[in-house]
Amino acid sequence: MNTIGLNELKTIFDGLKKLMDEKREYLIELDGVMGDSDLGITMQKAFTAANEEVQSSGEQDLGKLLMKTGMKIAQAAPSTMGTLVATGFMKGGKALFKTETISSKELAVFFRAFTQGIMDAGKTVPGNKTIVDALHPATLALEDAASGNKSIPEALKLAYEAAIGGVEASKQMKAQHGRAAYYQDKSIGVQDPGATVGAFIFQAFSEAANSGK
Amino acid sequence: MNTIGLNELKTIFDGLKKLMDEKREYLIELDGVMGDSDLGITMQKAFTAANEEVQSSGEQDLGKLLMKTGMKIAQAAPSTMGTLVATGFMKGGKALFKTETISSKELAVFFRAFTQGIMDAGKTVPGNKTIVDALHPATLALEDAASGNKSIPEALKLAYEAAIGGVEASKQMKAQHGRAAYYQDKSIGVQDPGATVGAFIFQAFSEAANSGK
Amino acid sequence: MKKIMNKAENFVDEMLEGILAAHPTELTIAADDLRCIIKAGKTPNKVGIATGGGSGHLPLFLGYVGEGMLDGCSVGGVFQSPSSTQMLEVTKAIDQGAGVLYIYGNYGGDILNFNMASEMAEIEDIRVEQVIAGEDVASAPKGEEGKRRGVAGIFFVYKAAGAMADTLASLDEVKRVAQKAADNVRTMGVALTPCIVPEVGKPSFTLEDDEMEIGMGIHGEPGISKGPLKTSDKIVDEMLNPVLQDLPYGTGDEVAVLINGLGATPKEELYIMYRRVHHILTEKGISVFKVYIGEFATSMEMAGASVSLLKLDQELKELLSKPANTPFFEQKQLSL
Amino acid sequence: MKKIMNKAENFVDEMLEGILAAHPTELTIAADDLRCIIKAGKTPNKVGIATGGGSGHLPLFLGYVGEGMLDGCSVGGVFQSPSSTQMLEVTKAIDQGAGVLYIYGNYGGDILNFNMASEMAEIEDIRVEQVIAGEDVASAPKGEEGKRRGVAGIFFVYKAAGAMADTLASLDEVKRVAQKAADNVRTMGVALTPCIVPEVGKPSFTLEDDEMEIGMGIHGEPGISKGPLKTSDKIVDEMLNPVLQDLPYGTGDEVAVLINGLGATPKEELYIMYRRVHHILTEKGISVFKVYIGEFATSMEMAGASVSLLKLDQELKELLSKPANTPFFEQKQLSL
Ligand SMILES: Nc1ncnc2c1ncn2[C@@H]1O[C@H](COP(=O)(O)OP(=O)(O)O)[C@@H](O)[C@H]1O
Ligand SMILES: Nc1ncnc2c1ncn2[C@@H]1O[C@H](COP(=O)(O)OP(=O)(O)O)[C@@H](O)[C@H]1O
Ligand SMILES: [Mg+2]
Ligand SMILES: [Mg+2]
Ligand SMILES: [Mg+2]
Ligand SMILES: [Mg+2]
Repeated sequence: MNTIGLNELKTIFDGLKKLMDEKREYLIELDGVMGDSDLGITMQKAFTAANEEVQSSGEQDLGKLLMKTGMKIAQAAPSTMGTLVATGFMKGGKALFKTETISSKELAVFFRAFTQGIMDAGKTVPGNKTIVDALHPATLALEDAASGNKSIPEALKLAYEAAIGGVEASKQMKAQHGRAAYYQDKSIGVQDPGATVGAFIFQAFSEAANSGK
Repeated sequence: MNTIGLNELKTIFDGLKKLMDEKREYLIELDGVMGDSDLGITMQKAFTAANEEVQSSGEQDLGKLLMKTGMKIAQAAPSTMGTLVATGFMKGGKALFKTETISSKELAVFFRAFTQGIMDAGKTVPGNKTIVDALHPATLALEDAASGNKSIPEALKLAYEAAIGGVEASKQMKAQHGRAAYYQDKSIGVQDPGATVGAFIFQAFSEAANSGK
Repeated sequence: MKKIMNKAENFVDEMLEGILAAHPTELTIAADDLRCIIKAGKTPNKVGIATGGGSGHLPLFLGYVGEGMLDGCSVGGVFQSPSSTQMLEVTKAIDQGAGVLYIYGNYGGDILNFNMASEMAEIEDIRVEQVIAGEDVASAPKGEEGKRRGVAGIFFVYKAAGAMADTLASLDEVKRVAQKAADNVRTMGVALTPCIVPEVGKPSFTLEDDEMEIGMGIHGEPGISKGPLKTSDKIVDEMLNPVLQDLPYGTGDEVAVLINGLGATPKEELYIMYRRVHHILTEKGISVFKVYIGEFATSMEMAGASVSLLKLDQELKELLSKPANTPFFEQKQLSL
Repeated sequence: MKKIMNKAENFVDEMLEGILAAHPTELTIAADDLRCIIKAGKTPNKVGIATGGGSGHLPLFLGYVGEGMLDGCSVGGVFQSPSSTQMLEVTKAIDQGAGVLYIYGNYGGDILNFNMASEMAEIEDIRVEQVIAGEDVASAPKGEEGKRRGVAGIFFVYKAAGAMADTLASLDEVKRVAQKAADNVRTMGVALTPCIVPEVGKPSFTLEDDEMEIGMGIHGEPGISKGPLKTSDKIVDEMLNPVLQDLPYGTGDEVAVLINGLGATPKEELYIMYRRVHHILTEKGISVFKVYIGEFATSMEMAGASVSLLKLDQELKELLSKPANTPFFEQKQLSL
């Protein structure tokens, strides 16, 4: 997968959906610690809807397609994470309007807008124990790889590793948003379910890119 | 106890109260089978109030005193049994207006009016699995003893035995009134709590009359 | 027993203190007795309407004392009748010379005490009439209507009588419409969990974790079938069919519906039940004038519900449509 | 799980079908979507007021759609936000050209979706403003009011905004009074038992048979102290003191009080609680204009209660006194 066109995007979203199916119970459990246990359900709904949209679409403008996919997620999964992920795809897609093939450069642009969109909507910054803590280091890694002209599979692999690092780091943070924030200091030490979703997104992207290479 | 005056009445009501104290849990349990488990509590309240009234009273007209005692019971224990027993004392008392000493004849008059008052208020007759099924045979025995010129202790002993027989007989009856009636045929075989109270009343009267003789 | 309360023996009196403190301009007491609740204002020449009964059923009974409904209520201990003396005090306090109508549920203790109160009121030269509400079809078969328990349907009897009394109609007239409402209402209930009388401290009956009892009374009186918890639609079918057949209610009839929560059942579930009731009524050609859904007659924290139908004629419809305003029930004029 | 329901996945939609069937002249839907509930009638030039939120809290949120209160409500799954598209559909359906005010509780998912809906409404040339209710003092310390959960106190925000909108005031004016109400209300809750989300099928938290949790949120969010069940008076003290100190409320203030049952707690217990609230307020020289006691914001079958105070000025008092009439809440004009 040297560049991402509509077909590659279909492979990626198929992988995203499958990963979320697989992680459903795990996410329910994670969200059960300080949240309302719905994350596994909503993420499955979100990426099932996203995958349907991508698979059935003939849209060649990948920016438009990703934006529409975000809108579908917003309808299918109006939870915190569902809406944030929806916003990510909408803002990321908007940044890629009129793009038909995505190289590692566009991919970096996409995830920069994706992450910024979530930060704006969630009124948050890195360090607050949210999905951003996975997305932000991953996006930096992606930008690094892109400016070093790394291939998409390589770039996504590095990004995924950075995201995993972000999930690890999130454990030591104190929650500032959402239900976990009610736990205040007790939230320290607990893994953030949203950051985990962030890492899963990069995992699916990376695995799809690296499967056939 | 050849005749009953104010002092003898005090002894009888003291015994009534003590017996109801003692039978409290037993009556709660009996009423729990097809009722609301309050009978032990209400009878204790009823006869505590009755005893207070009788002990503190200087009223020489025993008819008036018994009537007032009934009114006290009505206020203290407004349950089915409380109100019926109150009615009994009120109607029985009314039948003895202007009586200062009670012989076995007056006692029969009292319990006839007592039982009839309850039948009128409860709109019932013997055979319907109620307190009446203890009171009615006891009253008949009392009337019999009185016309045979038996002494009060003897008359009350016979009445009590008849009441016990009534309680036994009530087991085979089908409940027509109160909560037990909702059980319809299932009420057959169960001992009636109200009839049991009826027998206790005669037990206390008889024991007081027979204690010193 | 998980109750937010202080001492069990003060449960009723503290509740009454709270109610009087919360509604100081609407309610007051008679004879200096907390358990004799009466409406604050008086309407000269109006027939007084009194009710009474055990505590633990809010908004029954005292919750309907107010404009357009009742004038007074004597309050008993939890699931216990008030005393005839308390009934008499309420009667004396609300009589405006036009007489007093007693409306209460068909329970032994209440009947005995209201009868005793009636006799005492007569001595005080107050004319008293009675209407006894008993509409739980599970509690006695057709033909023995007189033995039936009174449950949530008494709400309609209060409403009809209260609206009629407001027209300054005579005691006989008020009694007539109350009796008409009582004669045209039928109810069936279902219980899912028991409740606990504070002074007793433990449930008076038990139902397994997956059990329900159709036809159970509001004090836990036996129902007509105990079995595994079914779907809402099936439960409604089992409750509504005996109700429909009893009066009976049929094509062309117009009814008011009351879906009553027994205490712990969420409104969400009551509305899911109503959905089915509505389907069935529509299918049978029975039209619905007004639907009441919520808690009208409870058993403290008991889970369960009841469904009541009131068959309407023009008169009952007009009476039902009149405004009412009590601390526990408000209704503006309904359009006919 | 003892619920009177059919399939768990149909819980919300069947509830909505029941609600619409029960209140056909008062409520209708937008965009052919059951989850977009709007008031049946329209008032030209009136600011539209919309709310929205998860199901399982009746009468919140949709129960306040009606005369004198709200114009529309988007309805989510149990404890789930509705979608921004549904919010937009409600917004479009209720806009009368005067703009729309969103009033909703301070929860992440709802905020994100209402923000997204606002952006979409802007594209449709509808002016939208927002007031977020968050008044649970247990959920964040003073100084961090912006992080507080919205609970039963939102009722007062709806009431103030709805009454103001009825005067055909501008969007800014309606927002101003809504914000004023939101700024002057504080709440604290206590939970005794959990509730069960139908699709989950088991409780999200547990409390021992003799335990309570003060400060717990209506979805089971953590409180400030978990411990043995205390007496009603002690519980009220622990709830009311932090509320009183927070705003603060003090001598000479006039308040409205809301004692809210979470679902399974009987009205009897709520009134026993109010008794103590009344004593404390009287002692502190705080006068009570109006008391609301009942279920205003629930968590299905959760046992527990909350106490809210709203500090009144002349304007809020007048707004509160205006009549309202929704399928779940009726109030006639209060005398001032
Ligand atoms: N304001 C915010 N900005 C970014 N991420 C947030 C924010 N609030 C919560 N999150 C993320 O959302 C995750 C929870 O998502 P979700 O389960 O959908 O929430 P809920 O069920 O409470 O709506 C958290 O673990 C956190 O990573
Ligand atoms: N109509 C009636 N006439 C006479 N006795 C009755 C009548 N109804 C019930 N009883 C008696 O009352 C007893 C129950 O009394 P009680 O426990 O006080 O009733 P409740 O608690 O239902 O008010 C029954 O066992 C029966 O003997
Ligand atoms: Mg969650
Ligand atoms: Mg959620
Ligand atoms: Mg009993
Ligand atoms: Mg009893």
